[in-house]
Amino acid sequence: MIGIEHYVVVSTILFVLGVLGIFLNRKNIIVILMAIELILLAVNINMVAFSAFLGDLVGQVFAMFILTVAAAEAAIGLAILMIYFRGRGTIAVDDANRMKG
Amino acid sequence: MTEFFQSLGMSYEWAWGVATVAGILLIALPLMLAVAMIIYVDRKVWAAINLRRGPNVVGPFGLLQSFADGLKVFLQETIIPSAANKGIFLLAPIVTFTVALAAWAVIPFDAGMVLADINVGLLYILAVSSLSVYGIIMAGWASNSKYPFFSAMRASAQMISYEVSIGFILVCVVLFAGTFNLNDIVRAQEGFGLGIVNAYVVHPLIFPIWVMFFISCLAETQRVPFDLTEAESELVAGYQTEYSSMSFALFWLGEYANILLMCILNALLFFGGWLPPLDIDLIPWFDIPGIVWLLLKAFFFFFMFSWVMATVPRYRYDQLMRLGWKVFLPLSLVFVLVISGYLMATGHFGAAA
Amino acid sequence: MVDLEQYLPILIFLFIAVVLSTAFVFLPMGVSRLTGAHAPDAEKLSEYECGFPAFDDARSQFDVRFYLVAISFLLFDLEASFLFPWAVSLDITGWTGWIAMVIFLLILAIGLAYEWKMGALDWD
Amino acid sequence: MEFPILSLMLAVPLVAAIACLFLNAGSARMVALFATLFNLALGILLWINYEIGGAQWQFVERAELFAGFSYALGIDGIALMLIMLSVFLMPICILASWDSITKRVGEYMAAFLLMEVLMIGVFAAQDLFLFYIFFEAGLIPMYLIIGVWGGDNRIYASYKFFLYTLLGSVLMLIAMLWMVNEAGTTDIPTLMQYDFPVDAQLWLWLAFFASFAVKMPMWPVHTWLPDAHVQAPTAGSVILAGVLLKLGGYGFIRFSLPMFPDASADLAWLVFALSMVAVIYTSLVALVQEDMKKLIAYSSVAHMAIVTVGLFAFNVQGLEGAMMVMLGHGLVSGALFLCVGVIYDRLHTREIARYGGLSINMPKYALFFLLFTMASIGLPGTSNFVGEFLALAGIYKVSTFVTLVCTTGIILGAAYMLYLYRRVAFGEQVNADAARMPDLNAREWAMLAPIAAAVLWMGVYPESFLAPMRQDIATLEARLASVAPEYDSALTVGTPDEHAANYIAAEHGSEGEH
Amino acid sequence: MSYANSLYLTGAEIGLSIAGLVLLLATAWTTRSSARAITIAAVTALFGALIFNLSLANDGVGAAAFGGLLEVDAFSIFAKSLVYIATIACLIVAPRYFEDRGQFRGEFAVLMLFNAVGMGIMVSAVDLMTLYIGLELSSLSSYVLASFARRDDKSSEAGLKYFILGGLASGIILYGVSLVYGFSGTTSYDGVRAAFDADFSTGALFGVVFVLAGLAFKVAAVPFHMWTPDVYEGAPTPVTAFFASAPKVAAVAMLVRMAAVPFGGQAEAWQQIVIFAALASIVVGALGAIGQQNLKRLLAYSSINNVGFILIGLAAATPAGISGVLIYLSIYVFMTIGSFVALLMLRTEKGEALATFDDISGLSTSSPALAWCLLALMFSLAGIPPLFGFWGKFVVFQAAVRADMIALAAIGIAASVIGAFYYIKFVKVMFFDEPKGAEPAKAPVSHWVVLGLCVLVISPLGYLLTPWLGSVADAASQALFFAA
Repeated sequence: MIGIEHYVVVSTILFVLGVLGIFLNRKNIIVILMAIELILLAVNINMVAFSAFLGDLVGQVFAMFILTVAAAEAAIGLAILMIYFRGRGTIAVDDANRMKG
Repeated sequence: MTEFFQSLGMSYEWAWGVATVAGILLIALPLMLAVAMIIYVDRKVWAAINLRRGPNVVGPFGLLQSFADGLKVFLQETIIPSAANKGIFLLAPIVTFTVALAAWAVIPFDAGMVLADINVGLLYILAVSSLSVYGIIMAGWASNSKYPFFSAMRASAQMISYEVSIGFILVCVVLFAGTFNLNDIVRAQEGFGLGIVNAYVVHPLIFPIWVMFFISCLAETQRVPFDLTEAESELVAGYQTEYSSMSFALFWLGEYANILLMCILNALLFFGGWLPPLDIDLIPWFDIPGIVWLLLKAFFFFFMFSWVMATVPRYRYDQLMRLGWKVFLPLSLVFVLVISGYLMATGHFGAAA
Repeated sequence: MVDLEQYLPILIFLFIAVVLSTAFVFLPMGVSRLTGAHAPDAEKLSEYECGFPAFDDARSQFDVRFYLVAISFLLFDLEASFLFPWAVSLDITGWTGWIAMVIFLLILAIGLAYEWKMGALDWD
Repeated sequence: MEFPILSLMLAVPLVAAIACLFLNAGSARMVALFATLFNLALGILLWINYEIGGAQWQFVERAELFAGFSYALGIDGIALMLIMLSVFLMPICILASWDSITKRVGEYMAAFLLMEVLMIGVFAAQDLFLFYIFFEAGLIPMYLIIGVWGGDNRIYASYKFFLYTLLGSVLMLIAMLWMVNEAGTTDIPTLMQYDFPVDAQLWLWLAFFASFAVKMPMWPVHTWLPDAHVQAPTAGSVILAGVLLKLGGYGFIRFSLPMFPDASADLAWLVFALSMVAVIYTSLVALVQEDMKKLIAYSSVAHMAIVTVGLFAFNVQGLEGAMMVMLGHGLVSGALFLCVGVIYDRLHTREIARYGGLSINMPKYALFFLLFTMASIGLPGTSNFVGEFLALAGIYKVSTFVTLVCTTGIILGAAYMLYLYRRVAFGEQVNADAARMPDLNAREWAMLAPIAAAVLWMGVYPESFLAPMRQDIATLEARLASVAPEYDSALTVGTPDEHAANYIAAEHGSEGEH
Repeated sequence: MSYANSLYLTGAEIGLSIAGLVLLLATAWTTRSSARAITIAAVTALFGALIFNLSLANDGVGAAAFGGLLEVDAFSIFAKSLVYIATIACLIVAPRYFEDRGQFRGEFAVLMLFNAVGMGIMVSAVDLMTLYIGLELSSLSSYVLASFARRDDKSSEAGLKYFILGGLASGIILYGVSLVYGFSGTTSYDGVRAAFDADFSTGALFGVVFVLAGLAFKVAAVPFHMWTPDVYEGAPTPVTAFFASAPKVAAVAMLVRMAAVPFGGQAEAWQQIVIFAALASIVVGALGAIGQQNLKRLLAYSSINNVGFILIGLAAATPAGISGVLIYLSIYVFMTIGSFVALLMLRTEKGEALATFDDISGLSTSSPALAWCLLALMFSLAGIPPLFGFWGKFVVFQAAVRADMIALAAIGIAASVIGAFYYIKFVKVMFFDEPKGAEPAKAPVSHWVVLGLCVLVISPLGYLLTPWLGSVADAASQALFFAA
């Protein structure tokens, strides 16, 4: 039977993938945005799994909030990315270097 | 059905499995057949309104026209443009068609006659139909050609625009029914209108939202007058421009499957689904199987789809978006408030709640 | 716990649907090879642009309004997701729940109004 | 409550400082001079009213503030003397910068007046944290004085001064926090009687040492001093040498010794060792200096080393001597810097070789310079003689070797000072421009004459200065008695020889019987 | 508990939200020239919220609102007041900067209002869910604020970086929260504390670590500080001033409440982390600033450095430490806002910012008043008495020493000397160097007022506040420690 650990392991893997996606990705900022979403997804898996496991609805409500905020976050992230793209003409990660020091 | 197979001497698990697969095939294959026929009907209705004859060569009254077309595309060469992203290009029709089929898993054809009687059926349909955007955007992107790309952009923008108001409209229905289970929603309509009419639509608050729903369905499925995605004069064949053979056909199949789904949803959510129109046994129509009622109603709505197609001129894209965002969205929001307020005030909640 | 067994048929359905549509895509490719209809050439495989060779990259920049629509959809659709649980439990939450949702929708409406007024919904 | 004279002494320069910020050059000078003179008058009043042999802490003011913090002022004799030194030097500093400072006069005067506030505050503070605030705050005006009005290399010097001092004092802060936590009070007089655990004392002592050693300055953390002195304007050097260096010594006498007697005793060897190195090393370095100010700066390091050994002798002579050296050095080195300033103002160089034969065209100046040179060497009759003699006498009780080394240092001191004097005042007038320099004007007279008088007074009748401190030093000695080291050259009362040369007749000793 | 009471306790948030929404509509329905009026209205609303918030101190203390989702106690009132004050200050100085660039719009004020609401929720949240909502409300508006100067490449890059790392931080916090929820079975702070006191498993420890790491991101503590210099440099200066003050206060307050209430029973589990972060922040903040030429970047490192000192108070894990954190925060807010306002005033007639050390060289002759103010601010940041900045460091170190963390205090305070190096460099450049660049233009009165107030607070006169500040901060920290 699939237990709580399986869910936690999956979410951990997703979480780590997301974090790695942010740090190892040297190409495209969009991928970073997706990686952030992946992290939130991992959290949601955790939340829902724990919620089901504990028989407590709070986790699912929390997951709803996370979903919503993730959407808002994605919207804002894309908006900022677009402004950035307009000014710079590129969304490569390595090009985000206007400030150094 | 499981019992039937069990009686043949199978273990429960096997029986269940075979029954499920059989059920799925019982839905999918007739669905494809229905799609073929419905394309024929579409063309016939259109022709009739235009005072033409429509397909009439292949088979009696041209009944086999769609099959002939199918055979033709089946034997065609599959062209994959050299600039295309091959994988995504081939995946796009698969996604489109799969999604179009998958939605049918929760449709109740009669009382209890449903493959998966999940309690969030409506949500499932909403979710799955949202996915259909993926097929389109993938097709447009992978083709790496301007027409499909613009068309895909348009199509997805259009679909998601109307999806928002569809979401709010469905909330209105759910408010009345108090459940997401499609079976229960249908049951909740039993005798809804003055105790005799088995339909939500008779309610003065629901009728307007049904109108919105119907129009949104047209937009959602890119039917005339909202068929801007394949407005031939502008975009050739839309996002399918680069497709050929069965890949091309799958888009069509998927599209018509979606149209059928919308018709069925109209019937299920607003017109009492498999229930007879009136809750009085005037003629012995309680004996008529529910599925017949449902298909009749669905067919009626399909007729309306065709009717609209034949008579209404195409919208401009800005008008389309304006209608979606500036009319339907605020209106549906208001209706959510009004209906919920009305229900709160009257304490008249759905039976299943 | 939810009866997850009800979801199994859906999974099987999905599987069958995928098999079916994959078959539909790939079968004709085999068939066309058998029938000899398969005869690609460079012209045939180039993308369609009214007979001209393509001028520039097809995936060029597109109108920002598509993107605005996407964002608006994202937000409104997710806000709608709060309405679903609310709708089925309104009888439990009562007037408190109703008023809370009215406030919520009001805020949503203000956002819509702002978008509207700022011209984010205009297409001309 | 008696008249809050200490607070008044803090308030007067503070108000004047703020006023100076908004005044033009001329009025800023006047305000500053007036304020410092007023403070000097207050200081004299303070001394007159100080009751010798009275309560240990006099003129006490106390206002509880918050979190165990209190505004507590009060002085004993030691603090009184050092406050006197400060208020005495201040007007002289103002006079010294009268003409030489032309840019940002208002801000300059403000910085100086602020320094005065802080110095008086440091000596008068009776609350540990209040002390710290005054102590540390001195960094800001001094940093500005060096940095804004200093010489070419002022930035390096100001940085060095600031960072060295800050590092020392933050370590002290941690120690203070611990002490307050341990003893439960911030009151300095109480803490002076508090017995901290012996093992903790070590660390506390080191932390305080870090701060005071830098301030003092002791070798090897003295390197900021020559830089700072060379770059600071004349008055800055005066105040730096005259008063700020005394903060270190005051810190030892007020904190390290009474609060951590055991650690002081345990680590006295460290102080001795550093001081011995300092005396010899800096004296040698001073010998080869080409820059007058640098030379005097190194001599300060050597003198302060005498102070530290005197302090850690743990006996009355050593302590009194150290105090006297501090006072005397405050006057003398200040005066020497003024002397340098006088000729610097005329020729704008401090290079010794650029001068020569000044006694010909500037006889009065040469006379003053001679007096201060002699005082610096420690000629009897001048202030430093008393101090150095007492200090060495005190050390002699503890260690002959240390005394030997320190005395050598004093001899070296005589060498470099006389060498300096010879090169500047005597010999041929090789440089025409130096030969044309006019003698002292009235303002410079007004600066140098009071110091000369004080130097002589201190040398001839040191009792006026020792008397107020005597009781406090006795108290301190009593506190240290338990840990005072074994004397390696203890002078014991001998038994007279039976047959001395001038022996007459023992039998006739009891004449009274007849 | 009635709804009326809950609504009353959250009056400030509700008021600000309504003001924000109304002003949002106002920006849409008026022309751009009304941006100033909208800003003034927003400032008024914030003042109202501030006064209301302070009035709660008398009658609302220690009350939970909405069934234990939010709590109004002395702590939250303290932090909220600081947040509102900082927001007001930043709003007051913002218009000129954006007008110089032709980018001033009413939305700026609206975003600030929403941010303030978010921060208010953050500091008074006693449930992981409310905490998350507040955090995100604040963060999301912050991202937009960072890229508010849309035509400026740096601004958009700053916004992007802030967004990415902020999003990552939220993700990490959330992951921790999910673990905490999973292992404690509740999201309420008190519930978590009770559950952890009963059983603290490895998984829960992971949760705590994740939450703290994410929060370290938000407060810009080492090793999660790398976004700070870029974001501070790139963001429009008023926004940078805001980032360095209000959200930092809110994030620290949130961190403190987290550490003290739900994880309060597991102090030894997080203390080590906090100690490490504190020391690392002090050192890295100090070292990183050396060699910086850009003033905003330098202040960014300074803020990292300051966070280190703040965390020392938390590391003590005593009420005195928390009180020290609050006192430090209050002083820090004035110091940092003052510094950034001074930077804002360093502009040419054309409105270009004087952004580097070269630009402000010899400032004390061209603009003495400004230079003296900056001098006071810098010495205060360096913690030199008698300026008020010293008091902040004093209280946190006192707390650390009292908690027997002498080594921590000693290392921390010794490292502060490194920090002093660049603060006095500021002074050196302004006072010791010859003027090189353009003279700064006349600054508007509003800037002078804000700067003057900040300098007044951090001047020695600030010590007059200490008895009051100390008692309030003590009360606030007591509220936390007795909440559990």
